[in-house]
Amino acid sequence: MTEPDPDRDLEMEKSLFEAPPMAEQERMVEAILFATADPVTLRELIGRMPHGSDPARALEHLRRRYEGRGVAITRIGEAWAIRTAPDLGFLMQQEVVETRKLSRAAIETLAIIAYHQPVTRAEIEEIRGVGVSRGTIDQLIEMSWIRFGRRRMTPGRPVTFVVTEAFLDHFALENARDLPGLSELRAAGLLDNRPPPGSEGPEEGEGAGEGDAQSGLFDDT
Amino acid sequence: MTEPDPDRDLEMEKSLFEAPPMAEQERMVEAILFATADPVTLRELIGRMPHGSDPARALEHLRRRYEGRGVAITRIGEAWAIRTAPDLGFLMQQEVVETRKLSRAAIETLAIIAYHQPVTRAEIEEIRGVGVSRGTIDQLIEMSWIRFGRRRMTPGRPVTFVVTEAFLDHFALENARDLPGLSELRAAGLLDNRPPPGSEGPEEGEGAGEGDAQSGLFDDT
Amino acid sequence: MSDDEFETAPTDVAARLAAEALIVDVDGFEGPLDLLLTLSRTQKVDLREISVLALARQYLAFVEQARALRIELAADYLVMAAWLAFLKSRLLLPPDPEEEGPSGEEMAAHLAFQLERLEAMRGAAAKLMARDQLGRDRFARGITEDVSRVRRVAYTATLIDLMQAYARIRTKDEFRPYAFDRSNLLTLEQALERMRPLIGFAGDWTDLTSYMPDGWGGDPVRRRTATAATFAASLELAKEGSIEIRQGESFAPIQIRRKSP
Repeated sequence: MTEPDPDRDLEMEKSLFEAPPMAEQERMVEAILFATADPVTLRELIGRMPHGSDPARALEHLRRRYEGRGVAITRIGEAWAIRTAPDLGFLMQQEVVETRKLSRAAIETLAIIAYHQPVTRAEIEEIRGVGVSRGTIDQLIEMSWIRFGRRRMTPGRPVTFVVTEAFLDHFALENARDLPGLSELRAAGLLDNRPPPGSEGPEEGEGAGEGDAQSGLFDDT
Repeated sequence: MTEPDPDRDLEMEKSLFEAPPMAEQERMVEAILFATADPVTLRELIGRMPHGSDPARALEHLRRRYEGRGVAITRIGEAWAIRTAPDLGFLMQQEVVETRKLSRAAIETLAIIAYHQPVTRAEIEEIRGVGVSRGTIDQLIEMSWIRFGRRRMTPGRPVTFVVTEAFLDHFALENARDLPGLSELRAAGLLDNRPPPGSEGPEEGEGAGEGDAQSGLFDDT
Repeated sequence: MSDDEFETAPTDVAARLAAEALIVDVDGFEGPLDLLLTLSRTQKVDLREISVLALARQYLAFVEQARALRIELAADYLVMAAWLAFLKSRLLLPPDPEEEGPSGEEMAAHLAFQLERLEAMRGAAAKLMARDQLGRDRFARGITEDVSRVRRVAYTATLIDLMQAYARIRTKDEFRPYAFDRSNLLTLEQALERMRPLIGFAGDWTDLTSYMPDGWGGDPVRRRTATAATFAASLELAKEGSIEIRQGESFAPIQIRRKSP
């Protein structure tokens, strides 16, 4: 049926006053539906095809032929059109990926979370010495680089942040503990998270120390 | 193969990181080509299909599938498009877009550019034995049938003209090599650029000869 | 062409009609090469066997007629006529061994080639236009779907970025950016501000050091900056013509006084 028909022209010739064969009618419906700028009604098909054609039947053949294909013969009200198969709609979207460097605020926040996890927002702000915007945290969460850890057992039960596996993946780390320079920084006493003088030191939870810092990573709260 | 595949979703799911099966790729190419009036390059197909897809092979399958049908998978230079079968044009009277009628000068100029490309304006004038009006070139450029090729490496570095993909598409040519009668004309020496006897032959750059003439089409200056 | 008619019916009316026909014809030709191609058809032979001499005669006769009928011919046609007249003479006269340039035969062969090539391109153009054309015989998709472009921003950072960011935070107290310590610095503006009201009283030569602000003479750092600023301010005042400066010799005290108006 899909073979080109060498006798086609001959047949067309002799059938000037009779309807072309069904296979030919199917081709015609296919071409008309393809090229017409709007869905085509049956009446329109009848008007455009040679006298005596049966476009309803041709359309039915064609519809079956396109079953399961990348496009489908679709009925739209009283008219017919060829449309993309619903499951392939995603091909009609083209994602343009734009790569940008993470902002300074975001990278600093991320670094603090990586080195100090689990860490609360208040702690991040204390370490950075500057406020952390909601947007920065949201951005890092959206990138799947940080997630919520368990709540801190201190007044107000603040939420903590930890880095994710996606983060480890991106930076090719087995573990946040592997962060280069972490031990060196600690040896230099630079990782001491001293409470600001005079404060009651809300971070007694920190006392659990390093083990805790890492375990937070794989605990699903 | 035309049956809807109940396992398709499942397959799609598990093959997130591998290329979809060939039948699926064929459907995708089909959907993409059906969705646009413009030829789609292989590169664009690769960009839009899932990673690891082989649209060139899918296209080959698809092209065979549509043989003898009311529409055909058509190659246009480095791109592909679906066009209605030429024998069904009579059904499409409603779709005919009235194009501005080309003057005899424009048609001849177009043919000379197609058969002699890349060709300079002076060469076109030499072949026609008469000046080429600015309007003629402008019209052909406006129709997107010709464009500037690279400059000729002869004194004055004249600009050359070549035909475009839209030209190939319009005249149902896969390739500029498929121009009707091209090889006969070449064999008869009628595509040679023979300088008039006694002239100093300013076109020594011409030596590059025929190979050059055709390659111009796909070389981006 | 209509040579015969001119001879057999040389009436004014016929001549005028023919003249009009000629104008139309000349307009209808795409240049002299096209005219030659049309004339060559009267020879009814393959273009390769055409008699260029006969063709040249026909062309020149055509141009003569046009002249006789006072038809303005485009310069192209006249250039071709001159060239053909030259070609004709070369073809008819025995070759002059003294003369340089191409022979009549070479020129004739080239003209024949040009005619054949033009005719070939005409044929090619006709074949091209006879092909199935898009929008006439073949059609593109009628209902198209736009590919929507979804812009997604992917943020990246490297491990180095991360470490540097962390080091920056943790060490910002030790390594703050270098900045002048302003508490021990007398600026030029401050010195100027101080000197302006004072110079009004300096009718006579006064030592520059006496203009230094109090409390800036003891500490060497403060004295140096105060001296430099005051001196610079004095130069500024001298430049604007408010004071005069003098110095007895090298390293001698610098003295200033108000410049008399």
